[in-house]
Amino acid sequence: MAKMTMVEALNLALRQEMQKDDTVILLGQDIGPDGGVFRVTDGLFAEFGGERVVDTPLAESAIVGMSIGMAVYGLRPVCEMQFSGFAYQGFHQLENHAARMRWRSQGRLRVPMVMRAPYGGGVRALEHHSESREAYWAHTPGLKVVIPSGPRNARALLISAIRDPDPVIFYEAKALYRAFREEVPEEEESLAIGKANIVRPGKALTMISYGAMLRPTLAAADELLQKDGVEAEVIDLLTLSPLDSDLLVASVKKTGRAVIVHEAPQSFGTGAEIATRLIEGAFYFLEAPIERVTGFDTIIPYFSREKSYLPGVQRIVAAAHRTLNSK
Amino acid sequence: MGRSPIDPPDPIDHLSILDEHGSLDTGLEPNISDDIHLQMFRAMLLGRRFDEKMLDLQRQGRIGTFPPIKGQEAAQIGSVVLLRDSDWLVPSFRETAAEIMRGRSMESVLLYYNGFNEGTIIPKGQRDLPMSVPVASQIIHAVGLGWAAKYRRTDEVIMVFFGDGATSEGDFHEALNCAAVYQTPVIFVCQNNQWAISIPLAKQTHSKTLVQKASAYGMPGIQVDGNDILAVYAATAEAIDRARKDGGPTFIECVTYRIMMHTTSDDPKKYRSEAEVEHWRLKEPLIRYRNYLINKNILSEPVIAKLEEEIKEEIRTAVDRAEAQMKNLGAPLDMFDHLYAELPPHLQLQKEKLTKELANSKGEAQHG
Amino acid sequence: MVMGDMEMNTDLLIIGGGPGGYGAAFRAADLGLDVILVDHRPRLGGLCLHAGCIPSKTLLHLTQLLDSTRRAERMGLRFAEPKIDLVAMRYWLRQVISSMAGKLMSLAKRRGVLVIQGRAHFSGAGTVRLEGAEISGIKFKQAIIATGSSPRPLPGLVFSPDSRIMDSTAALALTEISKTLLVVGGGYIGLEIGSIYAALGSRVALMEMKNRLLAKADADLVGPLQTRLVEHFAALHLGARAEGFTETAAGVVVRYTQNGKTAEMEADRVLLAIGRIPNCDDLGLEHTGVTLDSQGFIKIDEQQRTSDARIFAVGDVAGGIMLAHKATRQGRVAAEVISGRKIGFDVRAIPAVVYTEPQIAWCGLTEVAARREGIAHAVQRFPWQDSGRTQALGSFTKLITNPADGRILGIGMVGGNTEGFIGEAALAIEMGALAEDLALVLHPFPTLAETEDEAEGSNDNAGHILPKGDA
Amino acid sequence: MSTSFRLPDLGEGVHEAEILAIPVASGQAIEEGQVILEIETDKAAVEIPSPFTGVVGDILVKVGDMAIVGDVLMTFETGVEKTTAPQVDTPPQVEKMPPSKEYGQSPVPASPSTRRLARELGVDLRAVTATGSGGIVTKDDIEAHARQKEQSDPLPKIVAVAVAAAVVPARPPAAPSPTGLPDFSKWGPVKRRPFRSIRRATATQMTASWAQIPHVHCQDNIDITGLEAFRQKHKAEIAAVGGRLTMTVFAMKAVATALKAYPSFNASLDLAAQEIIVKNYFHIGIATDSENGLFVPVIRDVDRKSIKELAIEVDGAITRVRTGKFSREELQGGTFTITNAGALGGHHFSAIINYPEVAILGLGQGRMQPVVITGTDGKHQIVPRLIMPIVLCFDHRVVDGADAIRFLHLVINALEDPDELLITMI
Repeated sequence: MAKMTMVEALNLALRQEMQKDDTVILLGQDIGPDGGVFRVTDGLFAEFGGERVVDTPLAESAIVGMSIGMAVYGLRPVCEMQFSGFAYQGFHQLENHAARMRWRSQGRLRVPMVMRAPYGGGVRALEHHSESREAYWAHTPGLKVVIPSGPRNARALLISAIRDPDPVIFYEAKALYRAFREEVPEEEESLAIGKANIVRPGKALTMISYGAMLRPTLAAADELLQKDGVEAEVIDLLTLSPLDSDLLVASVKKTGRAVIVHEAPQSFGTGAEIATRLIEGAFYFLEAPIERVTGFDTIIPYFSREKSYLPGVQRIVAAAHRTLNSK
Repeated sequence: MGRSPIDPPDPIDHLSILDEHGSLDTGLEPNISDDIHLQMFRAMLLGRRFDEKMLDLQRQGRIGTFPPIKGQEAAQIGSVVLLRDSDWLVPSFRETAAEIMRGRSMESVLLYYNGFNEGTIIPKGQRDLPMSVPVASQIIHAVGLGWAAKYRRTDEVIMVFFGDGATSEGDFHEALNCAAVYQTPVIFVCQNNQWAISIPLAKQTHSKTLVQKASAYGMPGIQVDGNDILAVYAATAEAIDRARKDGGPTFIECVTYRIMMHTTSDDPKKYRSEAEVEHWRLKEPLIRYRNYLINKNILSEPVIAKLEEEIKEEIRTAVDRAEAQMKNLGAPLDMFDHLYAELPPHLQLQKEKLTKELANSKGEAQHG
Repeated sequence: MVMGDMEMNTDLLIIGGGPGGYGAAFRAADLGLDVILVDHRPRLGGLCLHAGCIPSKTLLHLTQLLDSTRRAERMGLRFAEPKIDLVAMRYWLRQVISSMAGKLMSLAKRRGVLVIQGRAHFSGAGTVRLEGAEISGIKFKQAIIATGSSPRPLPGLVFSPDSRIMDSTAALALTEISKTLLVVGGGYIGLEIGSIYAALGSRVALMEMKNRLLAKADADLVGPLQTRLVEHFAALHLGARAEGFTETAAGVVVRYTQNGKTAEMEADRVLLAIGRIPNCDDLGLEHTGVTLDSQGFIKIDEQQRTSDARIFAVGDVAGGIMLAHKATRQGRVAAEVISGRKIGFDVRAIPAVVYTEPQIAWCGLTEVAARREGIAHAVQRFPWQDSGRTQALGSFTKLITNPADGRILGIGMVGGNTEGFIGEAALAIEMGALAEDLALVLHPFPTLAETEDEAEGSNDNAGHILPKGDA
Repeated sequence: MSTSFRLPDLGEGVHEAEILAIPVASGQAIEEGQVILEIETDKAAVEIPSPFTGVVGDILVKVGDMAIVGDVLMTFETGVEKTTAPQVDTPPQVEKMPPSKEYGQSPVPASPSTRRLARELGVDLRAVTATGSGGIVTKDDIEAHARQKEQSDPLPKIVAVAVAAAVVPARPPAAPSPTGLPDFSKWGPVKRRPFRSIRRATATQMTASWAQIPHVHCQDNIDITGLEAFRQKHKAEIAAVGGRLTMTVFAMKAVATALKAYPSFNASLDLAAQEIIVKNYFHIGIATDSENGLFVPVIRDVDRKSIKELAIEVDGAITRVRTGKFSREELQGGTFTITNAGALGGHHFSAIINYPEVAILGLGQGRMQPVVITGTDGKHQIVPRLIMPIVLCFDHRVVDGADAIRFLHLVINALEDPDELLITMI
């Protein structure tokens, strides 16, 4: 066990997978000697060389497109988008090809690739660097979307993502990259994609979140317990697509109340899908309207206003109170 | 300090060996065995006849929309013929002849244009990608494949097809750039058929040629008479040879012409003159090649007549088999297959929903 | 990092990687806290390891070697005149330091202590801003300030690496062994570094404002050293106050006043060692509740707590005796308090050693302190002449005891290798031993330790030592 | 010799006090026992006598300061060093330790490990009797001392905990809490008074009681026409001997009797130990209103005292409370509380149990009321009678409603008929 930041944990996952499997190739901008702008690939160029840690030209579409070619050939490319805000230039490659290759070829061709991308706000970044657009990917049939919430599960999920036979969008919350450290075992540890996790059991209401929003959600749960003696169940999604509906529904059947927290805009977002699944699965168990605490349906403002855009503990607690108080 | 001309990129050649009048540059004539010649001619003829057949079928409503290839047979066969089974073909959507030569069955083509997913199945052992509709998006896949082939220390090459329109897409440029940067073994075969639907080349680019774009990426390029199969063959042989020797990518611009409409649902009369089409008809590749082979005594009228008969028969049986196949295809539930390695829970549910729905409304949701 | 501010969170932030800082860090980590340590140096060790105790003690080891060979000559054992290879010496010094720093870093890694290079400034409740690091800030539950101290400059004088007026750090870099060196300040740093330069061939003069050296030590202990330095050094100017320095091409002209008269003297180089000041100016303490004492040191209570409940301070920056081992203990205490243990800094005998020739060492109560605080005490002195192995003239051990019961309150000694058994003295005091106990402990012969037996043997009952006139 | 005087631990979880007055000045010579400080703790206002004879050195506090147990309040220059009272039972607070080396004193001999243990157990080395050779304090000494401190703890743990826990965070807030209250000054002038000392202690006590005890109230009326007549008759003679004959006094006797009959009302619940502590003594507290707030002086052994004795004692206690001149001990050790709102004109009301007791009896004001009486002939008639409302509030965890009714009726019967009272009265 060693204490690691999420950056170090992701680095460990990549290193260990590359040591095990020579089909694992990294490609992206500045991931070589520079180790990536967030240092996730630090030291990997030195260890594995430029042939497996590939610095690419500034061409997102090419990075994704090449990954598709490599994957079809039988490699397991892990490409890095420098910021998720730039991934849209590779969007059509994922939408038109990565997501469909298996389906179009009726299983003959597979695209076992991972696209890593830092997302989300909270680090006072300039514009185009703080978006949270996971819904785009989750809306695309054929893709899987994974978003870890801390060093340990980031490492375990990245390993699963690399080994997954299908294309996986792996969103990494910048705000978590170095926010805190966690014991991460040296020996291999992987987490099943498609499984959410109850990080804190409770009876009074269910709080559903993921990525960077998990911490404020947990803080809110603490406050609810201390101030109101309310025991909230907190669920960390970990995988957005495919969504672990069963776990969510089971929890809400138990609590009858749900608060969904994400920093992405509200409309047609993850929260909307989760809420619908809950209504489909637990309608007659609901005691109160489902609450969504999300970013607003605006462009995420430049960082001077970022704090008021991102869901915070108080906003989450208030939402929890609304669900608890509505009869 | 000062101002001085920089070294111009390597000069770009235009290659023509056999022109529309049948005159031959024997100095450049590639050395091709009779078998290969027969193979190529057969493939071109099959491509042509199958294209014509499909047009009939489309007009009879027996298949859906499709993009004819008429006039581009040489530019396709002259290059593809040089690929090994271990090599890769990354087609666009107007390379039926090339695909068939690589092993795609005519049934598969017919199924595809009749709206059956089965039409994009790649036969086992065939290292090709299915045809790709979003213009230029497939080009970059070739670079990825090439990168992997190189990483695996093979001498495989990847041949990617695209049209003149594609050269305006970002992916075209990203692909050529990356291929050159990584020196991947990719042959970029541009089918410059002068028209992207209704946009003539002049409106597509202000460049004098398309091939000159290669220079910008530090990549050798050559422009060939795309209707001169000997030129196409020679240029491709050179490029493939270079690629196998780790000499990196090559850009080949095949100057040819889309004699037919963009797709069967398009009416070219709206945007181009019959005169122009006529002008190009005279340059079309099949006759030219036919005469060349006859002159070389590789072909003779009776042989050709026999060949025509064979091909006609092949196509008929293919159509029959395809149409027979279609009767037992198209179970809607198949749409859930092959999306993921394992069907995730929410799709399982949706599949069950549709299953029930189908049970209730017999046949209603059936294909047709 | 190209974009955005990366902020970290931690249980315990430690500012300063010296003995206080890493002492705290290692202990805290062992007690299960999440620890981040920030230091402006790339590796742990602080001034002590990189430019303080370690280099000076390492060099003093050399000079003692030199000294012994010279004394051996008088005993009929002749060596060739030693050659001094400065380059090799610096290299060796760097090796010693770097291997120790390496060990500290691996200890930190093994414990999961995150060491970040940069400068931390408190920026608000429970947060610091980092300068020169990829992390832009740290949120902490608790913080320990262990930033240490730096040499006190004269008003209007800033140390610069290429100046001929050096601070201890510059002096220990051994840029050159100048023909002449003036040491300003008669504290242990001045004396130790002065001795090093003297041994390496400089003509060393020393200037001290007070009329004696080592103001913190008892005068009688300093006596023999002073006699020795008179022969060893070119000159001792006591009661002389440096007023100003003028750097010339050749050296430094020092203006000073001695008993009312102003005079000048010149030296190739000057070492300024007139005390140390706490490093807390640019910590941004104004954003905290931390308060300073009159000398600008951070005020702490017995648990190392500052007046800001969240923040602790250890080592030099918190004043008191400025010694590495004290800082380390304070660090450990702070760490334990933070992890909820009921303990405090409770050391009765902090051993202090001046590594000159002869060495001076003391621990526990000094006569100076006893008088200042009006503590009833008795003093016994025991000269070493009669103990076989010591040659140092006027070497002796002194015992300061409680007249009421003969319990040992303090021990001081001057002579060779006092560092070797001041530890035993400390143990005796901490354990509350009676002078008698010490006398009854059997020491192997022939060692210097026997002098302590004599210290006791010479009186029948420890309980009834009467204060000597001089006490 | 110089010695410092620290705020002694006043027990009952009290750990801080407000300095009310400092009747001495620096440099002033004082006698042992002379009052040097008046302080007010959560429990009471207390005068602190000097443990030394000597001269006042520095005074380190000023009026209005909150001092923590263990804080040095003033120093003294004394002839000889005193090792007496205050320090002896002054374990240093863990939060803030006294300097280890007393000025001018040699340290107490003890090994470092022993000293560490002392800190962990919060034991002041100076308070420990050393058994080690040559006066060295050993670990055993420390442990022994700690154990004995344990036993001399005045109240059952749970209370100490409850109070301490409630007091610590209750430090007077400097600014209004950011959340919660509106800015009242918007609507008119307001004044902020520190919420501490007795007011806070009361709050703490009431909260602890209300939060922990499931209260049940039984209300009833007592016809005290007879008793009132009896009281009027004997008032003067009691007054003559310096007592006041009030309803409370009668109630006390009645209650003492009832407590004997139903001992579970004379108990405390020890949740920590999961035991009910039934007390075999009958000390009844009288809720007393004063300028300084609410106090409950305790009258001891009510069962063994005559009405006259009680009338005198109660009056004395109340006067002391109202003049603030009473000792801390007077407020401790109650087993049951009586609160009489009648004197102030209170009629029906309910009361909060004086934690950790299990019941409290409230008396309202007696008023003339029309009452229907059924004669022996079965005829009804309405007559004016003096009726006093009475309420018994009890801890339903310890006693049940039925017993409460029985208890109440015993009290009622005793008070409705003075003769009954005399007979049942033990």
